Amino acid sequence: MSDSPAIIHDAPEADAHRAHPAWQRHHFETVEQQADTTNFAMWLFLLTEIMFFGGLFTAYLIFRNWYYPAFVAGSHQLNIWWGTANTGVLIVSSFTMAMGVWCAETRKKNGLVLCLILTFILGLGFLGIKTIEYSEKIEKHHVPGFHYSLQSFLDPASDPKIYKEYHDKPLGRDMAVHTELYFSLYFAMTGMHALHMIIGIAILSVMIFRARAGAYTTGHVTFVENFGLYWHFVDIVWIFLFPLLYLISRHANP
Amino acid sequence: MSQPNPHAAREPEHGEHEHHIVSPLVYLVIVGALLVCTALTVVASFIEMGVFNPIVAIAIAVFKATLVVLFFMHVKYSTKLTKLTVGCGLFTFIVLIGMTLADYISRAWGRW
Amino acid sequence: MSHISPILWQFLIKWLTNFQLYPPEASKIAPQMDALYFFMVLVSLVGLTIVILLITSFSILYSRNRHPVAVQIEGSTLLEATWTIIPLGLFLIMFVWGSLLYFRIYTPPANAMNIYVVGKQWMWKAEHPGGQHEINSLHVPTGRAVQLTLISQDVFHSFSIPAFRVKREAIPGRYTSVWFEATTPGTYHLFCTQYCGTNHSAMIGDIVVLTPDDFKKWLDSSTSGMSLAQNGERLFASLSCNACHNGRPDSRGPSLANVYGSKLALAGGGTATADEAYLRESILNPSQHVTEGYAPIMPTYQGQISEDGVISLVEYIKNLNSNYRVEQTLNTTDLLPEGAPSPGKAAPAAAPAATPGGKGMVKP
Amino acid sequence: MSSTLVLLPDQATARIPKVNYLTKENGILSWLLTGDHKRIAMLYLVSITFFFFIGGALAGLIRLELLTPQADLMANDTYNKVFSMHGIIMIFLFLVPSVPATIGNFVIPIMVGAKDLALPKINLLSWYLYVAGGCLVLWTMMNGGVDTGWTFTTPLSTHYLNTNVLSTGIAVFIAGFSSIFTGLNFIVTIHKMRAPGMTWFRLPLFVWSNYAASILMVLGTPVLAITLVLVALERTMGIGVFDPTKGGDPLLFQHLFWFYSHPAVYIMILPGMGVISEVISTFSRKRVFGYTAVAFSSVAIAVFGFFVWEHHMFIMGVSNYSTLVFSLLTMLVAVPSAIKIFNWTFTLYKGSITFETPMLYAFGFMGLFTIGGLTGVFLGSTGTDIHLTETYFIVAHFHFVMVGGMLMAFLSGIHFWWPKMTGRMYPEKISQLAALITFIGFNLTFFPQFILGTLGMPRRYASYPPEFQILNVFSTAGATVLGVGYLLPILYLTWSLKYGEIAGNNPWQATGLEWQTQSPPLTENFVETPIMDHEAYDYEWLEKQMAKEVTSVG
Repeated sequence: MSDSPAIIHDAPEADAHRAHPAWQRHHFETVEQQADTTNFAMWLFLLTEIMFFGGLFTAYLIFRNWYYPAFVAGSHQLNIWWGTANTGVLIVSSFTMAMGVWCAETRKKNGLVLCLILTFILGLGFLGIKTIEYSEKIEKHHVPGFHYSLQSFLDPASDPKIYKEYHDKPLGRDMAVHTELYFSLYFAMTGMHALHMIIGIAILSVMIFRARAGAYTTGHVTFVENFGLYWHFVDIVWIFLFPLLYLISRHANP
Repeated sequence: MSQPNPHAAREPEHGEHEHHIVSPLVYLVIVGALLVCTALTVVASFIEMGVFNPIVAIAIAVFKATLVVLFFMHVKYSTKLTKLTVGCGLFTFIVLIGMTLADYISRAWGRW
Repeated sequence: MSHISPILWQFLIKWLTNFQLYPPEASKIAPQMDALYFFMVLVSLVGLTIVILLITSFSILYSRNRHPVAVQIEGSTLLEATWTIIPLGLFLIMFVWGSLLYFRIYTPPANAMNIYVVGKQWMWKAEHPGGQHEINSLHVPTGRAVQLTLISQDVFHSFSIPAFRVKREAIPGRYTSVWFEATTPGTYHLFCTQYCGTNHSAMIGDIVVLTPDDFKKWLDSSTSGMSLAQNGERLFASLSCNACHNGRPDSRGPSLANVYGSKLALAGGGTATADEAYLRESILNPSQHVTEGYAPIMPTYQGQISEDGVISLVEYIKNLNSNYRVEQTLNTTDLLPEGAPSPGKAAPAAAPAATPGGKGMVKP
Repeated sequence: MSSTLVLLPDQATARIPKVNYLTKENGILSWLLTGDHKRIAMLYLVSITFFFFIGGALAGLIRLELLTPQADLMANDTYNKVFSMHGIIMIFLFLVPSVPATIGNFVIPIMVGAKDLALPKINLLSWYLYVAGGCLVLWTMMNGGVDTGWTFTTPLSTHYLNTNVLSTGIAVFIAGFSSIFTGLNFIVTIHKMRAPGMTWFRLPLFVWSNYAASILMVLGTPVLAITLVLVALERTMGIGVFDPTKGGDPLLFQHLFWFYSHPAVYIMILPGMGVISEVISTFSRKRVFGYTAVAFSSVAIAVFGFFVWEHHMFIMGVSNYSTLVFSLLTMLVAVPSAIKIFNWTFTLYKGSITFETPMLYAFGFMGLFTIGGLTGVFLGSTGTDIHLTETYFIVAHFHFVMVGGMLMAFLSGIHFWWPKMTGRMYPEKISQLAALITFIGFNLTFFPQFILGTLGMPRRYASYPPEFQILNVFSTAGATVLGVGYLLPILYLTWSLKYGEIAGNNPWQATGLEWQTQSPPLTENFVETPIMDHEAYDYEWLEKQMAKEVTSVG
């Protein structure tokens, strides 16, 4: 490998002094190089995000194996329909984001602005639904560390709405206390995810204004593209969180 | 621009990059598939399948994630480097989970 | 030598006379550990000597003065393969040897004498089966395998006896074990080696190795009256464990006689061996350890019994080989004139500890 | 030792180039808002030196306390805080950023022939994050410190200490992101910013090893981040993931923590190995023996580095079967290090060796790293690990690797690239003396600790049984010598900034692209994009180049 023949370039002076677009940073040779580079950097950043969530997933898997009944009971406390709706909302927002990138690539300014606004609204919608779900948990004292209540698990019949559907058997106290672990992971994982959503939405809100000013429809789509990658990544995290947290044994107990 | 671009002779990864624009139709198909999969996974969770419940749920999630990565995130049309990067992340992720679980699972094998 | 300061002089003398390279070998495993250790030291010394010799000789032979023009060499696959394969081989030997040793140290023999050790900030509490308690010291006999079952009440601690070459962390919430067989009577260091907070360096003690005769004398002189199992029996009754675990045909809990060491079929499918860890777990987290055929009705005792209490119970169940006395205790409580303490309520007063000599189902 | 390589220009006429990255702009803001990788490297150099001396002072306090068997200089809790702060500062604020963020930041873009790192703003952000993390650590220290040890072991750190665990955790979290951004920047730069003709196998080995370390930074550090988040949540809300009383598992913390912190030791040592490759090659004027093997061994260390973390937990009650796997993989990861040592040694073979300061440090590195690496095998083998772990043996082992290895490499690199960074030479004799003092002081400090460890003296003890005192006295005596060894460079290097002789472009006659530019370099490094038409370490090419220059000038 190391003794491959030397490639000698006689880079002509004329080539080096091509007209540079305004967005080209001084240390890049070409626009393509810049786009490639930032795109690759974004991917690397997403790698760190994968590993960041990786720690949570590891914890989740271990405790799910150890305390499966608690995880089932905890999962039954989540509203599957809100969860499904949120999954749908996020997938559609991913779609509008992808369309936004397409609009930017094909230089459709109005389309881009529309797509970004839609994504923004859907993102807010996701957080709104999440808020409803969280407040339900707060009402039931299912927030770990804050007067956590075991009642729904020691005596499922006291929670008629959920009992009607799943007929959960009461858990032993020793197992019921582990539902707190389930909710810890639930809040840690969805909370981290929501934090990423909030950051995304904040960036989106700035992007909408810049898009209206035409910043992304001049052929320089890197920023929209990279933000799209981030948004899709957040979507993927949810795609995994949804079955892991909401869909543990949803069938009613015989 | 007939003059040789000095960067073309760097890695092939520089040269082969041409910006592929995915048609909205593809996006529409993908989003449809994703929504259908979501419905499927919810339905599947209501059916008693024993050990297969989590397997099906994860399989569907993996499928969905793959669709998002390949099409929404354009990896299908990207350079080898991007594909390698994704693979690398997945690999380390699996190492973290797999090797940790290896300890937890094998703890039950003996009296230790 | 008059110009050397006397303090320095004493210091040097002390160093020269006390110089040790490794601690005393006071257990059966110690010489085996040292054999591997010195093998590694030897390999390291040889490796280091080779590197240093090569560097020195090359530096002399090929210094700029002697060798003004460098000869460019790409590399040599053969040489590189050599110094890949030889270290790899040596490392693999160390791996296999080390693993054999590791398994030996952490796999107690079946006939080992079991001593429980509870670590807490910042002391070690050892509990002998005969009920002898020790703080920050441990008396063991020579010539007998001793298994330590360790647990911590708070943070990670680590039970380290350098002279025995053994060490094991005491973990909160789980039993760990290690074993040794002491060979030389004497007093050795006991350290907590896992950083455990403010007084970490005060969590030290003595390992006192006695001859079997002396050990027996020590046991007799320091008994507190009740063995661990007897303590456990009392707890067993006072917590009303016997209300369900009594071996009657209609009992709600499985019989615990001879349960120790047996293979149990679990309710959720699968089997488990009833060892100390399993017994402890099933007292604290019963709903994860329901035996086939029984309903998951046992309450948890988490927070109600100290680790010492759990140890007593475990020791009691380990030594329980018939339900005769469990029955007896129940009958006594049933027949109490006041009638107030029903089998469901705690009845410590009626605990049978007062009759240790009876049809002893509990080994002393 | 009479003849040396140093090829200084005629001092009567020599001038530092008027236009260079140091003089391009003036004023404090031009430094604080700079995007120039060289300026950021200098900012990093100043800040990590600052933290190194704080950490070093704490180390001095530790050694003073251990002079006597009783806890007489400090109470137990003070001692615990001192060694905790020493570990946290040295690891997160010195060792992790040391070579990559200073030397790497400075020379990697020049080595690959780029004008700057790919993401200059991110690079600056990474420095600010580092400073923020560092300030938070200082704030913590002034507010009473923290006594978790650098490992934050749960449940001690979450439930049993009322010191500033939270602020330290946040500080390490922030510093972690600084290191992620540095690593990310390096990977992108090495992939995308190479000059024409600079193929992967023409890259200097320093770039390879930093690339490998960067992979570890990018993939490992986030796991530490999430672990610290969980610790913080545990402390503030009691979520119970690591709390055995709530069903959590403290061993899970160990798994997640060491998943980062084991690769972290490779993050620390790999860039150092890169420095050694450069230095050994330059001062023996010879291509590195088996370039490909050395390059790939860096990558192999990076990859295997992710598979071995459990060897920190062998006695913690992990499954015995999994210890087999992890111990085996640990043995495998030792092999690439052995390969490197032998390849460096054989680089000397038939070379034309001179003994300038960087080379002396490099020799020190090779000796000490060999000892450090081999004693690592003692700890990687499960059987001996039982006896040796958590004692001074392990302290000695990682100080041999980290201080004997990494710090020697760092000093070697600083002395090697100092003329390039500042344009000036330091006094050669005194710097050689400093290298010698460091080497002697180091061995005197840490070698007795191997014996102490074998004898069973536990680490993190403020007081210890009196029979260990003699070896501890040696160790403390050595630490004093070592302290002098570390103080000297900062004195003469600072002195050289103003009074040092003008170094010229290539005082060592090294082959890297960075030596073909002026010293100190221009802001964008090159007048025109360089074109790489020769292999790395091609000394014949360099000779021809110099002959050409002589003829054209003459």
